[in-house]
Amino acid sequence: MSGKRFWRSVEEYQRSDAFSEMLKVEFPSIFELWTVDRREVLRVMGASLALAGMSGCKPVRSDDVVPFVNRPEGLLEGRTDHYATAVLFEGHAQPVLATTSGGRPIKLDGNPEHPAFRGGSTPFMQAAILDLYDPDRSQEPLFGGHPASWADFDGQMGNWRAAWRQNQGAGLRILIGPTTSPTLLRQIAELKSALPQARVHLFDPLTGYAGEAASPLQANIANAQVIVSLDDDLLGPGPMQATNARAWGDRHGDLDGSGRMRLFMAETTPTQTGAKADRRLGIPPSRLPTLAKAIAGGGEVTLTDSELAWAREARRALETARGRSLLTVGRFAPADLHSISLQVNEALGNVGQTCEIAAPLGFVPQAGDSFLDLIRDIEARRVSALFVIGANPVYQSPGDIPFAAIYAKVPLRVHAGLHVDETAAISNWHVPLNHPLEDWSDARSPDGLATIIQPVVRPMYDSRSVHEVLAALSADEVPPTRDIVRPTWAKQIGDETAWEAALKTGFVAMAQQAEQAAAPVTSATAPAPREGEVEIVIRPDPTIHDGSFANNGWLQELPKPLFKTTWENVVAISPRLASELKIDSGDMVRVDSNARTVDGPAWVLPGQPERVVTLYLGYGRKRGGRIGTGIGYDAYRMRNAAQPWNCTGTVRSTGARTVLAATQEQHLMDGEVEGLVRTVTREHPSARREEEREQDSFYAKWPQGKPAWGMVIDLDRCIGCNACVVACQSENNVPVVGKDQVARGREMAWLRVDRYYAGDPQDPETHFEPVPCMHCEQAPCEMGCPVHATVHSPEGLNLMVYNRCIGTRTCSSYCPYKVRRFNWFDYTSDAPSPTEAQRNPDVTVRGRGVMEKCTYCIQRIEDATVQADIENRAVREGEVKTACQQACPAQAISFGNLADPESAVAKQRRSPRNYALLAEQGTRPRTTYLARIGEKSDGE
Amino acid sequence: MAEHLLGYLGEFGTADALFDATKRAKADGFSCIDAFSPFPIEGMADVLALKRDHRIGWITLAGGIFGILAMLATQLFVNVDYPIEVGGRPLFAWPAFAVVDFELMILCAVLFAVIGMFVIIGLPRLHHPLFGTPRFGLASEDRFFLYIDATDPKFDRQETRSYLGSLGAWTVEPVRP
Amino acid sequence: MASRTPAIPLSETYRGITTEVARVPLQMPARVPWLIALILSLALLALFLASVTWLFARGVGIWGLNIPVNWAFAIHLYVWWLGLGHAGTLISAMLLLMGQDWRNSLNRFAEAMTVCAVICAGMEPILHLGRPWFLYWMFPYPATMGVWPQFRSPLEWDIWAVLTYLTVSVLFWYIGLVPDLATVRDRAKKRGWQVFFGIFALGWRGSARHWAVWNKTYRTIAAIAVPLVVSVHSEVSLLFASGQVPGWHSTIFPPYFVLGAAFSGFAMVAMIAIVMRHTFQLGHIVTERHLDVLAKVTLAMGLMTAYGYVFEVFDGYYSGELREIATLHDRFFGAYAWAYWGAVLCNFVPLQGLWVARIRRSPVLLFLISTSVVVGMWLERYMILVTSLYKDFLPSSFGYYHASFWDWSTYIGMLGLFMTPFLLFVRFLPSISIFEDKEVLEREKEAAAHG
Amino acid sequence: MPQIFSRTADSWLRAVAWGALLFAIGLFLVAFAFARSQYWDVVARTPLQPVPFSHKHHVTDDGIDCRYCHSTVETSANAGFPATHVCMTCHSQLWTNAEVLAPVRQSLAENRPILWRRVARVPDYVYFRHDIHIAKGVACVECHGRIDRMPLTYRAKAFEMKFCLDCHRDPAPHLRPRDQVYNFEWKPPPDHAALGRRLMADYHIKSPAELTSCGTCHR
Repeated sequence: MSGKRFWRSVEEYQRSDAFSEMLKVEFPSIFELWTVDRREVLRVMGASLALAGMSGCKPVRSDDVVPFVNRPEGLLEGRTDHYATAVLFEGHAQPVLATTSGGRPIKLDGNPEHPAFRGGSTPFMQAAILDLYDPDRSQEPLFGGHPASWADFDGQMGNWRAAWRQNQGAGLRILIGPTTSPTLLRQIAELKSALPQARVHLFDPLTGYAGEAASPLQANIANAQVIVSLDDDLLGPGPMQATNARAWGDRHGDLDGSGRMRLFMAETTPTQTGAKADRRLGIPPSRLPTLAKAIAGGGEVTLTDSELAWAREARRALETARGRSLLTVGRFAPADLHSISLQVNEALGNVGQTCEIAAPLGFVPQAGDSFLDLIRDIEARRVSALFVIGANPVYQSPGDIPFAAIYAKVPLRVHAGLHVDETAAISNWHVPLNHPLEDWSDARSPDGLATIIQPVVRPMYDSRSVHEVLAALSADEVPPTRDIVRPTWAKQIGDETAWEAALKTGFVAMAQQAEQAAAPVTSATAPAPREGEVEIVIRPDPTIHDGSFANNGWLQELPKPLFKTTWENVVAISPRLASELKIDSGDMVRVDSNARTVDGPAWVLPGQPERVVTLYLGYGRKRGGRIGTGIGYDAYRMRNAAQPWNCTGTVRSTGARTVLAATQEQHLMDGEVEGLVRTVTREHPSARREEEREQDSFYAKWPQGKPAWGMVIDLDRCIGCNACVVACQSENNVPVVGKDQVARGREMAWLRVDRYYAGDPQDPETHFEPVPCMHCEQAPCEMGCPVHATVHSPEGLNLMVYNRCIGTRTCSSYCPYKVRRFNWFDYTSDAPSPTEAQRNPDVTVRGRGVMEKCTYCIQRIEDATVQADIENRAVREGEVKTACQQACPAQAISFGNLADPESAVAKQRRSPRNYALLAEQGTRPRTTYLARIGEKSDGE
Repeated sequence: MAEHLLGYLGEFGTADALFDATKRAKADGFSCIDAFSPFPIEGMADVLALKRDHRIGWITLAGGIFGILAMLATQLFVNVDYPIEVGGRPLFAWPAFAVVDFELMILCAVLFAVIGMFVIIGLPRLHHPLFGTPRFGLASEDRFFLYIDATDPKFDRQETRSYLGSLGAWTVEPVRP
Repeated sequence: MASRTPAIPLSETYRGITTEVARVPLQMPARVPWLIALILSLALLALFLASVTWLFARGVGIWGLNIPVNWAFAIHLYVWWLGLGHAGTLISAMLLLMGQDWRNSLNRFAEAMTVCAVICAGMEPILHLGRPWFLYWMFPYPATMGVWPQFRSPLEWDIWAVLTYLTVSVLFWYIGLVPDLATVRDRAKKRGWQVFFGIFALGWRGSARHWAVWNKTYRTIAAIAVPLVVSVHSEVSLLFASGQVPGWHSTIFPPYFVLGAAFSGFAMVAMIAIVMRHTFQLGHIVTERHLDVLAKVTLAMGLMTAYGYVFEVFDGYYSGELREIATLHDRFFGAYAWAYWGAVLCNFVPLQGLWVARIRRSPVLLFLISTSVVVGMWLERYMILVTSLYKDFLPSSFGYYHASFWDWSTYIGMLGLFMTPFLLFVRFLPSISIFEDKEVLEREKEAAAHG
Repeated sequence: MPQIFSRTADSWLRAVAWGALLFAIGLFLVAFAFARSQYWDVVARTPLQPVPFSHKHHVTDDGIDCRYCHSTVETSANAGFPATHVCMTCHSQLWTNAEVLAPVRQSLAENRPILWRRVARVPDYVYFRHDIHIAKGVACVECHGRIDRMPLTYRAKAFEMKFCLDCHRDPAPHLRPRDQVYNFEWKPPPDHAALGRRLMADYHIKSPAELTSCGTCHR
């Protein structure tokens, strides 16, 4: 069995001494008392699922029935309803289909009708539902930090309005977070005309503080044959993730060679895109422009050999695929690179094909209305009242702007938001906003379409919509939100039937509104490091993003795609630098830049450019809710207003060490991964191995049931985005267990995405492999159970009967894939009682001492089967979709009836790329994989 | 003063003495006799013609057979009553079943044997006339006793007493209810 | 076996033996040390109860378990305890059948030790259940849910094996005890003792008829007990061998486990023998020759176990199975190498001392060596369990196990569960077989008489 | 040596021994019986309801169809509990000020639901579906008994797993033509077995193996 050796981290690559490791870990634990803080578990559960504000109504006994007084139209008890609406991500719409049960939203999925998203999800979209039930949401207006009523606030507003009417709103400033809501834009315009002196500033920490506009080039990779990406994480977190991933999926997997997409990625820090790229190049940010010039072919540049090779090939590829190629530049790259890509794409005739020049969708402040301008005006005492709406500048301001202090200089500070966050804490007034699922609004998805956001549940707290708050600035009488939103669409959607239709389909075509296209402000390119310095790259956290998801238990516990760490952000360091500084993953390091420092746990990240250190935003919250507060380090402190994404500085070990809650262990034996993740080439597409011919069993085979369920996962399509993991968690009531438990190896996720490396740690191959239960036909786990608690169904499901399980855990010991999870404590029912609000009523909530695992979403199978059975027919192909399959934006997962030769799974199983995990164990898995297609296969 | 007499108990000093005495008593035609010793005396069983008693063996065998059949029946019934596919293995997984069958065989064999033993030797019996005789307590220490029962056809109130003496008994005691 | 030095010195008399053994229950010698020991073990027992209460209140999560290592202390101690127990049965049953006279001074407390150890062993799997209150689902009873236990599961085998083993050991031990209970009953002066022993002696009279039937039964059970012991630990080993986990999936496991069990068991017996003979001055009955033979048997078992080690390594490489070899390497050099080398060290290095007669006959040295063996086997069981589980197939799910405080407290507390009943036994029951020793003496006297 | 035990001691010993044995057996039998008792299965008990609703009156006397109140029984897993307005469709006309109906009127007035006590209840890890059973010709009476004769509603059958299994293992005897499902007076034809076989075929009833697979009811 020759072939490349796989490994997963540098410790393992260097095989650091295990014995000393043991001494460290084995013996302290003897003295350590149990450290599972139940209250922590509770807190975590509470934050993740608790639904506050439900109390007050009279207690309902377990065996009570609570019928309606008047049954709402079309509502069926025991059935679920679906509503097309949207959740927001960086102000962009993420069109979703909300599943409600008994009038409560319990799950979000991508809207399958939507032409761009086509049902695809992202982890953030899936997890947004948990924010709705976040018990730490602001529940009432606060004045000076003390509970007040809307009446008080409205009274005050009255006075202020009177004053502004006098001075045309002079001194009134509004600082608004990124938004694409046409209604909001309309309202802002109206406000400006009503109060000409008032000014509206944009606070968008992920685009820039100086009012930079996003790249005018709108990539549309669906048509691209060759993509050359300069630090553009197309497949990573972002408003476009789902749409890009969908396009990616369409252009990968089994298809004739021509259709396949070729991806070049030059990245300043490893990303999912880099992991999937055909040609990847790690490059320090300071050299990125040089590389860009090289590709643009402009003038003399000096490149390293590897850079040159990469640039040559990229250039050639772009040339050969004129009109079908795309040079794209990351949002974090300096603006001049954007202009370069514009030129190149125009030259190649790609514009209009794989990208177009589009006016920005979102709110763009007038010149001189940037956040920095606001700072200037405050300093100049020109601001008498500041309304911060849907933004958190106190936390998200760059380190070189002491915003808290500056903010304090404003006489009247009003904050409107979902949480009582850092900004709310030092405002005179805080007013609670609705969650998008609670009220009317609208927003535009990155592809330009608009979605009218309709409420799927009554507001749970005494909160108002952002539209009402904004309207109140100028209008004495504020109509209900629907009546604010509806007029925006009066022209386009006249009659109510059209309106109803728009709501049903969940999107509205909309002209790229030609507001003023902001002139790109040329932000300084990344500074070159001085001697002994390293370049510092600052990025949003892979799961917590800019910090707005800090109180979301699912996303906190979601392993970061590349690190597999949870519950905190790390400092990514290149393997060489690490060995140079004698740093190991988990060692605390101090990063120092412009006399500002942060301490964070190091993570030795294969593929990280040698002298580059990456910091991640979103943690170190001071008022982030019960679980978001006080974990990780705050990278905003290291940012500069002028250059938010890059700086230079030093990094050194502090000598301290922390326990990282990583879901993949560090050490690994040689050759262990042989054949677990496989790569084939288009020339040699067979992944099956000689020794894996299915040996016949000693026993007679059981009759194969109809249907025979099976799953195939296409590793060529999988981008490791984790949408499936979160979808599974929300579909199957999988509990959140907290950092301590994860650190002890007790995470509960039924579906995990394994990450493997191969090759040179400085420039490795990265592989993702989702691992659900394999539903083995000859399941070792079933043999082990003494009480028939895990058995086989005629349809080939490996059933887990929770209520029969006595917790011997033999099944897990015998499971070669270790996909089973055990309820070590009473994880779920410790959560406050209203947690049922989000739980899926069709899935049993597991108690303490019970084993659980992936069920192929048996509840969905049963629903479909029963429906078909009622209609006396067989279950149709595609009628059953597992949660992970439904969520996958890249269409990497297919599920269906193996007994039907025409079904998608049956076809894929016949593909030469099809192989089974640990086939030699003779377990005959029902879940199989399609090998990744690479430019060189294993062994080469 | 003809109060009821059950028999005579003769005390001997050594195992050999008891052994010879018993042999002679047997030879002299006494049938209802018994010997008591602190430990089993080799050959004594032959003398008292107890050797050919194989009941225990049979009882044990019966127990074993009962055990194995009972468990096997259970296992088969269970898989007929509620047939469930487990790990793709056949319903009647003989090799797997054999293990527990074996255990049950042993368990029942031993239980039968022990219960059988107590039934045969008529224990427990806490109260016994012999315990009433003054020196009998030594039977569990270092003395050896020969007992001749009154129901023996050759038994005679005077004769037997002196006969025991003639066998070399150190003391001879009457056993009374 | 005909040997030069008699097991019981000819100078002994029946009465001597009786009084020497019977005085232990009747007029307790060494009250103080015994009391101290009892208090200690009661303290441990309290710790055990506390740990178990906490365990049931909160769940097995209080232990250091995780996925992949979801079995650790509870299961490896289950194997360990059961192993200790085996020597008792082997000594009294096997050696009885082989007519080894020297066993007669040891079998009684060896059996008692077995009973206590098996009780502990039986507790472990119950404690480790996620929902122990549903234990009864493992038995085939007519339930309203109509579901039955699953007889293909090694765990189901184990529960029957342990149940059988416990019952058989108790019965075997008790019927062996009955004649001695009678002896003590007749020695007892106090009314209370008389009644106590009287009831348990069941009115044993030592009649030739009793002896005849008793002998047959005793030997029959002995004959059955030997295969039982072998089967029980073989089944325990199958609990591992039935899984596919590299390091478990091996055919040599059954003999390997049985031998290891006997090995640790004999060491344990030696330890107890030495302690008792010291505290209760039983030097005449548990003689140096007993220690000598015990040591020899332990040595023999040790060497066979060592063979098991060697063969396991050979097996690993011979299989050519990538993962088997990897696991093997991991045992040598991996994170838990300390367990492997610790086991090798404690099991086999001091053991070699037993080649020397002087060491065999020196109580102190023998005691130390035995202790190291018992510890060594503890480590071996831990090693077999954890080093196989923590790195099985998919590297992504590798994970370390660290014993938590409650792992240790449950284990240490359980020592109390083992010691308390044993101490009560030596205090209140004849802990050495009186009548069997008399038998030996008788035979020796005859042998002496006939030259 | 004096006797330790009196003559009667043995009788006592035996008495105790036998007593213990019998007690153990008795204990098992009692447990066995209790697990099958009406008490344990909550059978034939009528909980105190906010309104003393009589199925007998509404079904037998008034001849109201089950589906009038339990409207989702054919379309959903739940049979569906009547909303207050359903009660009031009639009771706004009849018994408009009957004392017993006060809670209903109050419920409508205050728009607060009536809290009924559930009578037919399965554990939350059991996923029973009404729609499929109705569709396959399993009558209400099979599980709910002669509810049309109940002045006060009670659980007629012991909802033990065995009860479900009995039918899932051999459905034929429990089937009837779909149109007879709500008919409590339906009498099986002389050749019930034949009918059962026919319906098994017509309704595509699954094999016992499939019907008794754990996943059919547990998830």
